[in-house]
Amino acid sequence: SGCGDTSDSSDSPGAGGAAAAEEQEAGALRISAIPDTDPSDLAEREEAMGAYLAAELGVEVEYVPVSDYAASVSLFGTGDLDLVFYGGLTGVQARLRTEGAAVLAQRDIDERFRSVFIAHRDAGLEPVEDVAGLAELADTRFTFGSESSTSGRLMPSYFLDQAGVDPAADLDGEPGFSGSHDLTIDLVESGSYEVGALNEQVWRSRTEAGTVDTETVREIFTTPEYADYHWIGSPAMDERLGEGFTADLRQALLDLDGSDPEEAALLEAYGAEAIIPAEASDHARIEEIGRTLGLIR
Amino acid sequence: MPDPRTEPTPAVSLQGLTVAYGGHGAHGGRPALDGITLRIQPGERVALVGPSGAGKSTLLGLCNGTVTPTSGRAQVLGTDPARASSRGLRALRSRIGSVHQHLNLVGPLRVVHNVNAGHLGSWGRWRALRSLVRPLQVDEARGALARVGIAGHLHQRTDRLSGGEQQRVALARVLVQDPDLVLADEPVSSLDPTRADEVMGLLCGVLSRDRPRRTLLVSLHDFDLAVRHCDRVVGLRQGRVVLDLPAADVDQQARERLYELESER
Amino acid sequence: MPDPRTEPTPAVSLQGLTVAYGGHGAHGGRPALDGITLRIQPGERVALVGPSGAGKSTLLGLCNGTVTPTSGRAQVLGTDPARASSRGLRALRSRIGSVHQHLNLVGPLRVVHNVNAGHLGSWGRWRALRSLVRPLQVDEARGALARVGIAGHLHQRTDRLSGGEQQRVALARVLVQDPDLVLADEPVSSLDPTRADEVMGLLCGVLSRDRPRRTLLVSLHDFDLAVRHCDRVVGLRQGRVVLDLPAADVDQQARERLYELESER
Amino acid sequence: MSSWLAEDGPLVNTRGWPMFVEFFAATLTPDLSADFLARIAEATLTTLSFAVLGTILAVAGGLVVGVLISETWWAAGSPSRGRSLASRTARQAGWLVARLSLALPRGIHEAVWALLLLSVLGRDPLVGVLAIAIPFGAITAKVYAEIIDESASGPFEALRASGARRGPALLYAVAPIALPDLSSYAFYRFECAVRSAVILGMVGAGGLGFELVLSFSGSRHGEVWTLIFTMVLLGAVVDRWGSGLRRAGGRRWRTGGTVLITAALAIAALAHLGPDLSRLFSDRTAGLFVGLVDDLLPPALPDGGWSRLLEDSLETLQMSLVAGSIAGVAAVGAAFVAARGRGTGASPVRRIAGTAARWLLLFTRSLPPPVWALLALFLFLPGPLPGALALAAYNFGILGRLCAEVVENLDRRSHDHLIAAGAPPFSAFAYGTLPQAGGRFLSYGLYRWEVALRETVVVGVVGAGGLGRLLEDQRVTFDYGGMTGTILALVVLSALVDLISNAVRRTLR
Ligand SMILES: Nc1ncnc2c1ncn2[C@@H]1O[C@H](COP(=O)(O)OP(=O)(O)OP(=O)(O)O)[C@@H](O)[C@H]1O
Ligand SMILES: Nc1ncnc2c1ncn2[C@@H]1O[C@H](COP(=O)(O)OP(=O)(O)OP(=O)(O)O)[C@@H](O)[C@H]1O
Ligand SMILES: [Mg+2]
Ligand SMILES: [Mg+2]
Repeated sequence: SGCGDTSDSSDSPGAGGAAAAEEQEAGALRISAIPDTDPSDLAEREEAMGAYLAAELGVEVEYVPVSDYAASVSLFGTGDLDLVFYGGLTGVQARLRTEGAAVLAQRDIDERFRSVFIAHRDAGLEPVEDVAGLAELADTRFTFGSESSTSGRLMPSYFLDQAGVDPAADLDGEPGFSGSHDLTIDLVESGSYEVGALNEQVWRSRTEAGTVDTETVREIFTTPEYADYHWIGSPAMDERLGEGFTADLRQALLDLDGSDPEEAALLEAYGAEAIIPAEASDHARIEEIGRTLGLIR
Repeated sequence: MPDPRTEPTPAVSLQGLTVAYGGHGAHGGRPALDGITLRIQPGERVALVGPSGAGKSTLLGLCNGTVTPTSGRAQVLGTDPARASSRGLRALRSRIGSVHQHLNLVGPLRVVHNVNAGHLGSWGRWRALRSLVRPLQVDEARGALARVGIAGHLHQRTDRLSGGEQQRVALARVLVQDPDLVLADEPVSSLDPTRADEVMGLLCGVLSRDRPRRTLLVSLHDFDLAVRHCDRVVGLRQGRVVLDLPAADVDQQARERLYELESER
Repeated sequence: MPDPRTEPTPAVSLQGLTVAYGGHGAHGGRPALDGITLRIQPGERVALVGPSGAGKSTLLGLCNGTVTPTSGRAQVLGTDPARASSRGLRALRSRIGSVHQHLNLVGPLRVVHNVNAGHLGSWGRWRALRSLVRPLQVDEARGALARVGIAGHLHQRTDRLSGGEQQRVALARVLVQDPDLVLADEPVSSLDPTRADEVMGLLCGVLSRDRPRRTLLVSLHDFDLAVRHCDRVVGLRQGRVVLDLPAADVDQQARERLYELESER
Repeated sequence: MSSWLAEDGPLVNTRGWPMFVEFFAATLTPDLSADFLARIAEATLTTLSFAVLGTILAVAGGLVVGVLISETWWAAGSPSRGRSLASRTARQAGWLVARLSLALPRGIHEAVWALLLLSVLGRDPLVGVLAIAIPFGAITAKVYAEIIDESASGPFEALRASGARRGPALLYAVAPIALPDLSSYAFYRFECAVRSAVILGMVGAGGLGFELVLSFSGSRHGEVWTLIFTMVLLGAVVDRWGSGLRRAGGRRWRTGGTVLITAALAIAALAHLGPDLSRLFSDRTAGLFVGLVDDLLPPALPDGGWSRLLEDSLETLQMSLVAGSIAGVAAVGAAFVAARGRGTGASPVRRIAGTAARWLLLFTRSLPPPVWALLALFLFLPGPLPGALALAAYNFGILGRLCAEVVENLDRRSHDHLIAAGAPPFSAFAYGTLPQAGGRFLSYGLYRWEVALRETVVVGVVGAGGLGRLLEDQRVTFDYGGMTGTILALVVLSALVDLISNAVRRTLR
């Protein structure tokens, strides 16, 4: 599986130090991704991306698995990661903490990303039509996913707010932070929390795979679209890997169009049809919401 | 010798007992006890004497089952401690009162609890636990302490007492336990002659209930005390019984021979 | 009385010393020591006697600075332990050898280390550490152990020894320390008469170097030993000095009065 | 703040029980695919490498610092009542400062340490090692100081009274007595390092904890159980090794063997990880350090100001207190059953019960707090109650082990004497062991309480507040000033617990 490959190509995660130091001389490109859904598939996907970029750009590529959102942002800040596939919120955080970091690209689906609200059958909640309908979530037991997740926390928080529900005050008790989208489903299914919000992509794949009891848990609302995941590049890349490297990298990402089976498989792993250009301004709204909610300072 | 069939069961009967402590002993492997055969009748009061290192404490430990013999058989109050079931051993032990040479009191505990520990063999768990919270049978404990002369210390921490006071706490514990057999290892070593005399008298005392005199096996360094309070003197030397006489018959020469310094030095 | 100006500095001089242990004592607040005034000349050998709880151990503790007086002044080998700087106190203490009533040996350590601990006052840090890894001055330790009759136990774990053997380890420690003043708290309580006599002789022994006789302050319960080995007998009772006589002058009546049982019971 | 134990409404979540059962049913179907096992083997190797280096540093540092902050060292056997007021005050102040200054490294959670170190040193195995070594070292120092204080008594005073310096006196009179406890704790630390889940994943190093987080947050129960069983197994090996060493009773080859094996492991781990020591002193590090300090200072209040901080502190106290008390009482009971080597009179039934109890303890502490929290949520509705229970369950495993080893290492003569007088085992434990072990139990109990104070992971998922929650919030939003403020609050609480612990134990001594 994915993680098996991890250890092969990066010469075991633990050996990072010595190996990384050497590779740094050779100018390895260090890529990473935030530890979002289904983390062991994440490794497989990133390994494949690494292979693609290595072939495309003629550099060595090392995948660095990082299990924590904040740690990943810090590592990007210290210049230990070159190319990271971040969520909307973490991407903004990373750019704010790293001057000169560039937004490189995004998936076609990231332009119009969505979250879903799910509820336990016994909570007696009916599916709602619009954001304002979320007002019925007042006084329910509610859980987010991970603290730094855009689709599992930031945007659901925002939409709740829009509906006049203050997560800190208007729910039944404090909101939970399940830690991941999968656990959000489990916890709502167990009835501990009546309602939860998560990444639409995960919800769809779990229901398709049949690993969630749709009798017990059902979707009550799919949010409007917002921009989410994107790749950002470290400002130090050009200096270390050669003038114009950032531009080449952006192009390599955009060139990923599924023209051969491997590329197609890679795109599928990302759940995307194509990679499209992205601008910093695409995430201005995220930044604004983040600031309002106190998640960006 | 009396007919064995009519003879009462001895309180203590040791047959060819040998105890060899493991490890590189200092005696080139000489066992601490070496084929001891000894028989003590109920009600007898026996003083165990002998030079330091002779095996007195080891012999007392055998009698309450804290030391396991390497070979030989022991029979104490009708039971072999080395072969008894754990329930049987516990029943036996609650009939034996021991005063250890190092006292082995629980220092941080108050005196009253250390005395009450003499009841543990008969108290149930909960009673024991309850008493730790709020001491039970305090009057009895106070009475026992009064008999050894330290009633005033009832509520003090045990490790704050003077050496002799601590020794008397250990004795008071045996008094409340009121056992059939007392095994006392130098029980008065830290007491002045007058108090030592008093306490020996208490240990030898007749039991309060309908039982006969308590059986007493006590190791002593003070020959005068032994002669005054005991019926019989057993002398150990290098793990062997070298003397076994009625108390009145022990003469100066026997004493000197018993304690003679080893050629070792 | 001799002229104070020509008199040598006393080895121990206590003036109106009172020690009241904190807490709810058993004596309705009676201090453990109550205005003790005592003067011991260098080379004197003084036996401290008195009933259990009289304050003997407390008085010995005062002399090496482990007990702090509530009031009064002490002067030991020219220094007041309660007022000395920590360096001064250490220098003083390395000249004093103590045998504690509870021995205070380190059980898990081998005998040789417990004896060598007598050197710690003079050894440097590294020497001390090195000796723990591989014992130094082993011959000296063996010699001291031989003098108390247990040379064979050099490498045993100390807590595996018999009571009397442990006591002799504590004495061997003082022998290797070779101090100017010995404070011994019932140093022979676990020894048989013959070995007790031997050991007392060793403690009283002339120092090996060019110093005069060692000063000895020893608490004892055995009056005969006291008279045989000491020049002077000081009797304590309820924290007060009630007897202070040359050893030869102590009569039977004085003894009885000293040990009389308290009216408490 | 809600008085949450008397909260109205239901507390129990009956709907989740089937999922609770389902989770445990997965014990029967752990993921044993070759792929996954290979991954675990790799992760085990990595984890062990970090754990070995981190523990060695923590224990070595803890020992030195532990001596220096022990009361024994500062009081140094001299009769303090007679000394001048000035020197007494100086001593007291010295001790207090030394002691409190350790509350800082200790009060910061490993995950926060990892983040801070990461922002300075970048991605290097060094970060993982230090993130284990620094907080563990500070805790070890505190625990060692207390062990030393509990062990120093008659023999130590006696050596001081014959003029020994405090160092040699400690070596001769305290070390031999404290050694079993010190080594028990070192082995326990090693076990903790193996379990330390968050840190290694954060520095991109993987490891067992990382794998567990992955499998757990992906809801793959089969994998979770395989990982937990691996940790239980590792824990059992460490446990056996430690107890074998302590019971050797002076068998020098075992001690020597342990030293050799440890040294070999350390070298192997160094070779495997290859930490880049030069990073510690590079210009880049200095620059990043200045930047971090700049971010961290000045401390700031959280949104909601003092009242939020106070409220969260109280809630944290409340939850940790409940967790600590439940765990403490249960652990003492477990210690009675689980302690090995009860000498003469241990019936086969007791021995079997003892083994079972030890495995139970090992198992409860091998389930990481987030897993416990999830399980608690299957049984109870969100709020501080399941949080407290999750913390209690985890800490029960830890405290039970610590207490059982205290009992094993104790001077058992008084206890055995009671047994020899016919006391039933429980009564002998109550009279002979508890009074002597009480101080140590209390100090471990309070120390776990302190740890529970800053346990961040659990509270989020159970939907409870508290300082841990607050800190986590600040951590993920990079509110460094706020983090400093919260950490200071935690440090104050830690220091308070520490002082209470000391005061109580002093009255017991
Ligand atoms: N646990 C032990 N391990 C090894 N040897 C031991 C142990 N206990 C006692 N011994 C040895 O066995 C011998 C007899 O010891 P014991 O304690 O029975 O002597 P004792 O007659 O009581 O002496 P004392 O009068 O000095 O107390 C001693 O030489 C002692 O060193
Ligand atoms: N640390 C302490 N705290 C409180 N009281 C104490 C302490 N040490 C001793 N005492 C009390 O002080 C009195 C004198 O004690 P000390 O140990 O000096 O007596 P002693 O003459 O040595 O008696 P013994 O012959 O029994 O050893 C005793 O009544 C004792 O209970
Ligand atoms: Mg003995
Ligand atoms: Mg005394």
